[in-house]
Amino acid sequence: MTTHQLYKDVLLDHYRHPRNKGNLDGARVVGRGSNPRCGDEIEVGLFSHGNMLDRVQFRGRGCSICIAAASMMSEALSGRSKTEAAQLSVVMHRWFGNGNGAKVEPTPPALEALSAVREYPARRKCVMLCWEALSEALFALDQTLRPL
Amino acid sequence: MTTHQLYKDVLLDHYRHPRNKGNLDGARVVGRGSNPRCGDEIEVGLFSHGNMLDRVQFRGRGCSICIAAASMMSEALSGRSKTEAAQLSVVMHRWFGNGNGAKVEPTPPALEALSAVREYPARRKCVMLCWEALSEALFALDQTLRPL
Amino acid sequence: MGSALKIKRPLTHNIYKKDFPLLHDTHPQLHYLDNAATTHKPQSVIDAIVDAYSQTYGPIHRGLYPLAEAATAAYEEARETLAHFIGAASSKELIFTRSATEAINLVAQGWARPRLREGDCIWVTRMEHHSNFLPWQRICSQKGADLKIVELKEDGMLDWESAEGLFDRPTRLIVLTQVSNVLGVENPVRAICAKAQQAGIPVLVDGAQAVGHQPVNVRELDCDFFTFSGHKMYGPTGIGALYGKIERLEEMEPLLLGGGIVDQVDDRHFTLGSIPERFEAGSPNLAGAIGFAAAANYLLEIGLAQVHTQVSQLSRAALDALSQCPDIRLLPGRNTQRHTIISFIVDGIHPHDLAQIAGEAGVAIRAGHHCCQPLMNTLGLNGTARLSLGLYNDAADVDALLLALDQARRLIG
Amino acid sequence: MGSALKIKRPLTHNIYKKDFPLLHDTHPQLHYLDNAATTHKPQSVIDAIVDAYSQTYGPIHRGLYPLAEAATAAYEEARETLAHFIGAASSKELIFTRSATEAINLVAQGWARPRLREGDCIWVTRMEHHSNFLPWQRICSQKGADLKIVELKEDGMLDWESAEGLFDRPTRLIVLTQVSNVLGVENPVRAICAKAQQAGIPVLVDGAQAVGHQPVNVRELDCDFFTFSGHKMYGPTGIGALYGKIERLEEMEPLLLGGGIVDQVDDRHFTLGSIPERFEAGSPNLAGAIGFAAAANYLLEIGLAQVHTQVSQLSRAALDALSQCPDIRLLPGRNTQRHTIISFIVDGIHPHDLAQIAGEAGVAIRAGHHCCQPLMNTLGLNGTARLSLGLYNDAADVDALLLALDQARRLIG
Ligand SMILES: Cc1ncc(COP(=O)(O)O)c(C=O)c1O
Ligand SMILES: Cc1ncc(COP(=O)(O)O)c(C=O)c1O
Repeated sequence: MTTHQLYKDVLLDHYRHPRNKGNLDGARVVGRGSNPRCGDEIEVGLFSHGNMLDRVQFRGRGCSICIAAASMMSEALSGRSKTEAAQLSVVMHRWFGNGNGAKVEPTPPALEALSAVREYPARRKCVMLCWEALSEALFALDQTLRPL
Repeated sequence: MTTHQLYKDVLLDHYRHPRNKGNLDGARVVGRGSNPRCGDEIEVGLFSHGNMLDRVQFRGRGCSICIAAASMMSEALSGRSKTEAAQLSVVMHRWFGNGNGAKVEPTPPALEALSAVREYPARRKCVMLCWEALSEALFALDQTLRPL
Repeated sequence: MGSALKIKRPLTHNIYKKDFPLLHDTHPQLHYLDNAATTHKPQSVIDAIVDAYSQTYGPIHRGLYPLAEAATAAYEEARETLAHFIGAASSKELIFTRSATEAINLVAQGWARPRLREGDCIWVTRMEHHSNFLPWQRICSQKGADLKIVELKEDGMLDWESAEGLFDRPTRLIVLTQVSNVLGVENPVRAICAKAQQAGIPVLVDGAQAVGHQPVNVRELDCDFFTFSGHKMYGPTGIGALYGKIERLEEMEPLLLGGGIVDQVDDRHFTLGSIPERFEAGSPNLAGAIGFAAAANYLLEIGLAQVHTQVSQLSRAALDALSQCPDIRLLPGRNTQRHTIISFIVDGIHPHDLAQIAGEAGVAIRAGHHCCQPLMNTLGLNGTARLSLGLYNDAADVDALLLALDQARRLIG
Repeated sequence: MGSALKIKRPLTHNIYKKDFPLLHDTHPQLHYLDNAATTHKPQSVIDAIVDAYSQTYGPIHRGLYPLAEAATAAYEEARETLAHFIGAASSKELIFTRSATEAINLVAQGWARPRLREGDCIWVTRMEHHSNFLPWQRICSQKGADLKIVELKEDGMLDWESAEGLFDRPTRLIVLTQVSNVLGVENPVRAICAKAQQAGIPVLVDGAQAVGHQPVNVRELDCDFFTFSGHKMYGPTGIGALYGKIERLEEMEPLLLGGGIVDQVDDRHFTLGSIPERFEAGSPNLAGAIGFAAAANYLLEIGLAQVHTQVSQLSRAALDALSQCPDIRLLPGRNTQRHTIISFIVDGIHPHDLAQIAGEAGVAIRAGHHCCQPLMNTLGLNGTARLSLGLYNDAADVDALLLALDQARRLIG
């Protein structure tokens, strides 16, 4: 019997009991990410004032990795600053981006469980769906904050 | 040392001393054949009255096979009827045509030396150049003979 | 649903598996059920490729030395073999391409493009693979023509009788797959070709999922074009073929221009050489063609009727087993006949997760839209899980999948 | 001209020949001098192909099981290897095609076609292979653009300095071969790219006769597109590559549509996926890519400078020997530098006859127009005889040719 690294407890717990999943009403901005290869889709909403992300919430449909990743992201970012979120996003893109995933960089403990997925190139996109949605949301947030 | 089957004496003799090569002035009709793969070109002239081919003559440039084949053809056909020429042409096309060269049919002794070339698919076209020119000439002849 | 569920035993020991080194020697524990994506290769195909490179390798259609003649003869013999394999009237009607995909694009760009006019229609079906959908979508949009779609009935079969205008004047081409790579159903190609023939409308059949799994005869089907790939019938990657009736090929322009296709070239013009060479610009894929023919010969030796019967039996048993699981939805329903391909969805388990868990348990199945987004959109699904059978599969492979399903249920469901 | 004529001995024993089973084992008596047409394969390439089919074979970019991941990794690693081999900045810039010919057609149809306007010019050269001539001739005639030709000087080199308007506004693309497959000369690609760069004109370089024979670095050349074939650099048949600067690739449309290239598809539209996948419709040629990369690795191990030096020495010796024969005309003259290719004509002996006689004497050379009719027309020739050298050739091969020449003279001359 093979060990199901990928489905280890942390990931499965996030999948079965996703944190911050639900309604995006009242979010300051919302971003979308979709994986055309499987039709999965995640929306991420930022509840913020100024540069602070008070709460990061998501909704959508996806496989266990996709949902767990979104749940973990929402936990890791709630209460952080916009800049911290952007920095983490860069790290994640390096970690899971196409072809550049070779170098492992330090990540917040809250996301460590995702490292198992790095062994499965075909599923990197599942992890990154929520982060793509986040990038879109952060970009939108920048637009709202920019002085006219 | 390999034996040069292909260049056996008969062929080489025809190449070195081509029969019926030269001027086509006075020919009733002239047909052309060319091999774009090597730029070779043969013209065949028919000197005929009614259905009889009194003389078949050719000119042009080509490799030894091409010239020898034309020389042998001119010998084989001079003095034959148009119909006999057409029949022989069909036999030659079967003999040397693309992909259908499998079955050997009886050929006039005058052309037998060409059988060596059948082993060399890439040179079949060299043999057939003069026969293509002949077909064109025979077709033209038919046009001139057809009652208006 | 206990792990005790096993399929009925139509095939407990597979006598062909030993011919496939990857499955027999390298990965003896692997249960490979992704044959609609690509198939493994028998030793005889691998050997043929090795021999091509180490025994009779040389340039094609050009050289005047014995090795070049031998290489040319081997290439043309491969063409004969494949033409015969699909029942073509002449080997002239078989063009080597890089894939089924290229073969379809060649017809779209070389045949349809020059003759399609504004207001004309091309009909495709709802179940086409992107490779047999996008080229037609593009050409129609470029030419102001209409891309029309034959929809499906509840049972997954073509609803072609209610496809309004299918055989009418503005239809310039009908395009359909012989076997669906998602639903596994076989379309009534022969009947459609007969009707189209009467109406004077050419038909292109995508045979990628049929050839190699059942006897195929293009003259019996009476289609105008037929396309297939080597790697899906136990042959090499990087080679496929287009069959076309000679009249159609005479109407077609080449997709690629280059060496080997012309008679005369000057600074402004060129004249095309003969068929099929005019469609094969560039140095031919000699080893690919030889390996492709070796695959055909391998199948001919077994007999395609035998191949078909064996796989169908296993497929029916697998369908029976899956349809006993109340949490499994079969696409289409269980009463539709399939040959080698079964798509399904398990309640509460995303197909990606299922395929991943099965993969780690040594069972290779596919999850996703299978390059059939137009179908998925209509079904309202992201994707399905799919098992697809080959010559070397047996009951143990399907049992292993059933076990993996249980594991996934325990882990995620 | 005695048969005593032998070349000076720059290379009497070739240490690489043993790597090539066809030449070393199967045909040890063969003198293969037709390397510009296609090259033989080292055992390591054959082994890589066998391993691809018997060890790590599976579908690419899709499967979620370990074998599919391994196959995908192997395919992408092959891309990395080849990108590195030609000095590309990123493996994204390397697209696998079926051949150099397809690579060129992809640029013609995918890049030039959408942006070429009436009155625009594309420049090619007088020495281009049909594969790098016909696609441009067709696209120009389709779009009402001008196909202009850089002529040659007496010595066979490009007369590009007098090509009027070459770097002027209406020129949308300059297309040239790095090494001529007839004359053997190397064009000053780097200088032309630098000039073109200043004028904002993209350049496509046909590297089919350069790659594998000398070090090539596309970033040093600073060309926009670069095309080459596997089978001409000791790799498999049926695979080639297009390199393109990422900015150019972003401007390019795919030639083939099909599976694997799209993000979203609906009944009317599709959106393209990322680069390079969007240009590789259909199931990738896994074994081809792996064999192609194995060939690159084989050459990298020897070192391309070493390859180049060795072959150049032999080629210079062959040129010296041939130029001593008063009945031989070299094309171009003896003072022009060549690397691997020498074209010539023997007085009174048609090239076909020469190639045939040489072939029967175990010497493989080529006769004909070498798919360069525009050049032949200008030279006023039907064709030439051509010898072309590879890594495994040595003095004995050239000596055998000299002997065969004598035989031909005796037989026919
Ligand atoms: C200079 C040149 N360009 C392009 C090609 C085309 O290469 P391929 O036939 O592999 O597509 C060739 C070889 O035939 C060549 O010699
Ligand atoms: C039904 C169908 N048509 C066409 C294709 C395209 O075949 P290939 O990828 O070999 O070109 C496939 C496979 O991907 C298929 O399943």
